[in-house]
Amino acid sequence: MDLTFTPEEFAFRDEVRAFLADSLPADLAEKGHNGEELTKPDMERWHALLNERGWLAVTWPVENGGTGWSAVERHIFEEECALANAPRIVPFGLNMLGPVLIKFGSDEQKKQILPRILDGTDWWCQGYSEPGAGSDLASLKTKAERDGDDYVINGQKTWTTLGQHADRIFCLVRTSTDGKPQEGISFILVDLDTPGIEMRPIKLIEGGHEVNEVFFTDVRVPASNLVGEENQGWTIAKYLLTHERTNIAGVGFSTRDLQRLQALTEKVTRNGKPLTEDAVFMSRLKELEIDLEALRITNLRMLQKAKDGAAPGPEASMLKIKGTVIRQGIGALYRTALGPNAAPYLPDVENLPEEFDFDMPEESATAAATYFNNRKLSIFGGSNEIQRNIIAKEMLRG
Amino acid sequence: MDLTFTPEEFAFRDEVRAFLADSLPADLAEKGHNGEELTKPDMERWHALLNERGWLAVTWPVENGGTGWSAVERHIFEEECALANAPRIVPFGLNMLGPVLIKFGSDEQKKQILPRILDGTDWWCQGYSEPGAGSDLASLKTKAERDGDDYVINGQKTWTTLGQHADRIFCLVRTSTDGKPQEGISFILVDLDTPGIEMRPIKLIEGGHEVNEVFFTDVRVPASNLVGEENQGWTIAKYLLTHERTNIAGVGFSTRDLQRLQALTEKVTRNGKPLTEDAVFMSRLKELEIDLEALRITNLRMLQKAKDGAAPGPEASMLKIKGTVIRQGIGALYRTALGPNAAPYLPDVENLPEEFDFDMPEESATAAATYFNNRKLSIFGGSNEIQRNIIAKEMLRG
Amino acid sequence: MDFTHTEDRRMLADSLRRYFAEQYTIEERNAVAYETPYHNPAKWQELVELGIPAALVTETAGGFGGSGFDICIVFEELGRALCPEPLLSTLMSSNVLTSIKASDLLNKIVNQGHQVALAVFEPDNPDTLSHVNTTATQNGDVWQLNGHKSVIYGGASATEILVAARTESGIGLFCVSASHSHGYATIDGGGAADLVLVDTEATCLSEACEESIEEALNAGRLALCAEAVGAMDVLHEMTVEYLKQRQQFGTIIATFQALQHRLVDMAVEIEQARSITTLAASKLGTDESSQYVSKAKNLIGRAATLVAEEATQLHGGIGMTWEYAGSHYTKRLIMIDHQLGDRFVHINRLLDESAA
Amino acid sequence: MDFTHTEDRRMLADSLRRYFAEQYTIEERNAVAYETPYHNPAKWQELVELGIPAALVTETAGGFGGSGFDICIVFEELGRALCPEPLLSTLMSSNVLTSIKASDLLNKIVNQGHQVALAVFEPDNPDTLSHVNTTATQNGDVWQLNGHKSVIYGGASATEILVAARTESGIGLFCVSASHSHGYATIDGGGAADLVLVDTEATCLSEACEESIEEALNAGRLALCAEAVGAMDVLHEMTVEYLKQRQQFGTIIATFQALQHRLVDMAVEIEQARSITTLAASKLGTDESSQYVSKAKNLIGRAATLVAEEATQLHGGIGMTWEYAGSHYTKRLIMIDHQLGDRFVHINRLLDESAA
Repeated sequence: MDLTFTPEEFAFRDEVRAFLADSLPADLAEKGHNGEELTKPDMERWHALLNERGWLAVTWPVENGGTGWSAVERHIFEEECALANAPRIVPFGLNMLGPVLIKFGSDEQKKQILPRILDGTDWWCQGYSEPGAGSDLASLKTKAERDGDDYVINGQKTWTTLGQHADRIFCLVRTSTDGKPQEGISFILVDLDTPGIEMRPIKLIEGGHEVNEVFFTDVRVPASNLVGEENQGWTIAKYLLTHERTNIAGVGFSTRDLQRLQALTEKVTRNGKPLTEDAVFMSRLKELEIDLEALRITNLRMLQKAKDGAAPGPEASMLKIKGTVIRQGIGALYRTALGPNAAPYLPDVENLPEEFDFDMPEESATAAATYFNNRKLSIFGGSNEIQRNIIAKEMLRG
Repeated sequence: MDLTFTPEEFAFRDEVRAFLADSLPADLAEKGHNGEELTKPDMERWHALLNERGWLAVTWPVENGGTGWSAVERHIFEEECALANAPRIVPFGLNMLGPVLIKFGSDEQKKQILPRILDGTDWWCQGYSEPGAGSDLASLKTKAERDGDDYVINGQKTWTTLGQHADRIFCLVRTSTDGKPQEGISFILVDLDTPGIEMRPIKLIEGGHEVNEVFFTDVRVPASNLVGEENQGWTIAKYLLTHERTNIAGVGFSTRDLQRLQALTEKVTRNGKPLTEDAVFMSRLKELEIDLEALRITNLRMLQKAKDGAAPGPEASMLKIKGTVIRQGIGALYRTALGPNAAPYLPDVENLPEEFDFDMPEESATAAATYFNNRKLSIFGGSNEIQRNIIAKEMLRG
Repeated sequence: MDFTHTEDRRMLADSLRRYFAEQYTIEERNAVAYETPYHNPAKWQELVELGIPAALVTETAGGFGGSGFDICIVFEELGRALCPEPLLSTLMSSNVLTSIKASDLLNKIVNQGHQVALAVFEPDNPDTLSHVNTTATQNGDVWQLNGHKSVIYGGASATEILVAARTESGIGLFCVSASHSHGYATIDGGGAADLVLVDTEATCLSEACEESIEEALNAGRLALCAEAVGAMDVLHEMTVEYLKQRQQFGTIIATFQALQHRLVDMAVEIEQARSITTLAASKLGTDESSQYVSKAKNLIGRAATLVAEEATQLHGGIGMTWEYAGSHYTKRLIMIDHQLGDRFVHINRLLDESAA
Repeated sequence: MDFTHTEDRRMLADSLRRYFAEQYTIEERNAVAYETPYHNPAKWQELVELGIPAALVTETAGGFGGSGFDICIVFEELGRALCPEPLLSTLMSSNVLTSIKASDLLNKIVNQGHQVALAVFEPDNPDTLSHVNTTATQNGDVWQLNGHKSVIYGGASATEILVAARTESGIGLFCVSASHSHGYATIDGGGAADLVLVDTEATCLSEACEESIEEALNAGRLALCAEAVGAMDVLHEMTVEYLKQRQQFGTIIATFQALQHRLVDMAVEIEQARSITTLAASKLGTDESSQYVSKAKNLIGRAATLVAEEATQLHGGIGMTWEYAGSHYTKRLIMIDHQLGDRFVHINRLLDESAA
């Protein structure tokens, strides 16, 4: 039993820190710190810097141009990036499609597509969810019918994150209605400039544009765009689900958010006293701090278990549940600490004249918007209720 | 909209207070205050005093020897009794069997049985639950088979509260296996000295003896002991369920418990300071106080709704859920306030020599035992989960 | 004891509910709530004609209501409709103007729909009247104000702003033109404003009226509680309806017991919220006004947060979208806890009061 | 980074688990836990022979363990078995005796199973070493103690009691014969004692050793956390098993989703409890010992209460009965929060520390 990193792991952490100190552009870090939206060029700039260092594809083997990192190394990298307010790596090409192609793609597909993900030529997005099939993917209805050398796609995808920036989309589509619903699903790649595709923004609760609907009307795609076999899509989706789940506990993000919250409590007043003297509020904060310290250990314990070869299923679900509850709890306390000053609507407050300065930390302007946006954490990517079902199934087995 | 009592209701409250001040024996009030167990003679003494005043049968019409009180009067009486630490009226004969006989019993049964309940000749207990049928009464298995002018009963009842003091028991028994399970149930009265009955104590979690198992082996009961028609038992049980539900919110008990807790906080020390200076603890207490004040209004609102003729179903279930959560919450804070001094096992601490006086309020010795015993509040009489099912059914109807 | 409202009040509630259903839908609301002037001036005039400002003012002051129960009736309906009109500021302004007998301005509010906002809190004093930092100094006949008032509800569309400021005699109330302020939307819709005062000239309404201002704030707190009750009722109904039609794994998700039990726990808290609001309404204007308003605001803060967060979670993705009406109820319920003191502020006041 | 215990520790855990399964069942436990001497002297000797006291003491002091992880390994197994033997007092006594180098008494504890209890807290000072009221005064060669020590864990079967008392130099440690005490059972089984000291003669072990006593208390707190983790694991398993066989309305109740989700929330908190206990174990004896023990004790207090209350509720009636083993786990888990500072005590310590 030893809860500290090995000397090698410490050395790696120092290397990551040094890289971030040298290479993370100050304007990106500031946007990260303030919870501001990143533009597409922002994200591309950060990807290019990571790619230059060879640290962009953290889930790929070295032979494909990835880092070949262990789960612990990945954890260290992600935690340090979060603490430094670095942009998050956009996962769709790098951590989702990449691993799928490496496992299931043809040599031709790997050769064609992987380098273009790394160098930023292609920006991928995901076409999984449908209006009637969110957590229940097996019921998806978007159809791809074989017609000569093509598939013809009709249907609708939704919750396509950052689709507005993307060139290409990978989709789960129905290629058969025989057998069980999950047996007739295929995984296919589509250029977004193919005729018949329309992408519409979905405005989220706080007013931001982050997700989209994608409509397919007689969209013709070469059959060579299929990944794996026809009707193998469910297997691929399940494989991807375990890859999607790196950094699921979000310990780095929560730690950074907690640090911000602690700094804020030093600055604000409640009931005519410093907030730090409000034991009722501060005890909530302290208990979240304790929960987060425990979660960090839970996360590391489960990483080790995964390294030792155990299946990740219920453990990952636990991390998702507790990780989102803690992060949302910190966000709720953050906006609460601001009291009435959390109320202004972000697009308006950004245009306030100089003399109306709230004298609040820069990042406070985004507090309420971030809180509302982060309600998604316990809903998207398998809601916490679905995660509870997964754990219960395992628990009650046998 | 008027949240105060009418002049008549205030006058009634004063009358109840005056009665309690004059007639409630000091030793009984002290036992109540200290959470000590009452003996059978204790309970009989209080019943006799109430009967003398004409206030024993609070759910019966005047013509049967009851008070004929409105729901609000009953509420006032129960709240005042709780605040005065009066013993609770033992409900089995008075508030359960009585109303059933008045509604469903033969004239002969009413004439024979009701006076003996009032004067304490008969002590009744309840035979509803079975080992496999707690919340799910329809599945009960105890069988009563007709044999000439008798029924012959075989089976087992459980959770029979205060059965150790009782002379007679009213039971739900299966008289038919045709049709739906609830259609073959009858309501029958049994003398506990009939051959073939064995009563065994169940020791509860905290060590007390309050409930029992009752075993029936070829117990022969005259058919005239049936109440209502054969196979009418389910109707009777449902009727009784609404009568059992007076005082379901337990506002009076919680108010008394909260007063005790507030008094205790003035006396104990935590972290070297008076507990009253611990804002974290005190904020929990204060929020329970607020919840209880709200519940008192919720209770009165629902009493009025009932008076106005609305069905009590989901409202009563809400009162049960919130009432038990609040009362259990107060009990948990009470034991917590005592810290390590809540630990001694009650039967032992009562025998401590004089010089080992804890310098704590008398009632503190029972704090942990009461807390554990009161976990029953959210389980017995239809668990809070069953109550949630009832409310959900109503909510999702149509 | 009687928990039914008077005939008059029930008629007022009915007419308001009908008005919003027919004339001021959630779509119309969203279309105005985030754009200058952050409400709909035409609808505002209709509400004035319906007598809503008058219902918030006592008869002696020219209205026909003004009690705690009147406030509850009106704001519960406003909450049900997510109304972005500046009635909170109207209530608080008219309440304090009634106390200090400033009848000219009051008449204009009650009868002409004149919009006046009350500005008490500041970036570094977001919740406590007695700690107001803004100062008022008299130079000859002229009063000048200095300070920064932030997030003044209704301030974006008001013509005058009533400013609480420290004088030599205590905390007084001053009237300034709203042209000095800068308006914006709040995240939950509707307008607010900041006001930066630099030797700004003002009319003195009272040199010391702290208690009157506090009681106006209490009326505002009660109004927010009632508004939350209305909004919670609607959001809960929407959640039930959504779960009854949404399918997952081929099953209506309303049949999932875990979700049912959470719907029930929300409903229980809504009943508790209704009860504590009614209780606080009965205490408004008495010695126990502050105490019970704090109790109500604390419970409402807890209940509204629970209901809003659970409603979002139970809806899943759709509850996260701007297009779905429920998301706006969610925002309103969360942000009500930020107005006029949240559950922490009020529990601490109650603890301080107990200790005192 | 490595979360596996050493081979030696795993063997110790395995042998303890086997011992309890075969030799000391819950029925045997309940038979002794409420009757003088509130434990089983024969089993105690067997545990001494298994080397359990020695596992709690460092090698330099004659044992073969004594680290945070040793304590966790042992107490997690004790928690799984609900062991009523006085090992908490053994741990704390041997820990403080090691610090102050009182090797004679220490040797008897480690090698002979001599029972010694540590008495720190008092009816009016139930949690804070620095506020001890009991006094020690020296008259010539004789030390006399005055005060009242309450709920001394293991005090009912100890032969000596180590008393923390105030001297002119600070807080010291004194040894008195346990014959002055009065023993009783605790509601969750096992023995404790009160000790009333009236000019009671005592042996002075140290005139000032507050830090050593606090660190012994920290070791005890860590032990309680590990014990809770073991007990929670078992109670959760029992609850799952019960729900898998119990029927209601003709259906296995484990299929009810609302109950499943509550089982999951319990399991998540148990993992969190395990993590914080491991973290605190790694900090024992360092500068951060008090901080992390407080963090662990706070989280454990919350988690154990949740698990105990939910287990009872999910079981229904059977969980309320003495006959069902689960009810004893429930009691133990609730009462652990009463020992050596509950979640409120420890969160306040952490807040005070942050403010300092």
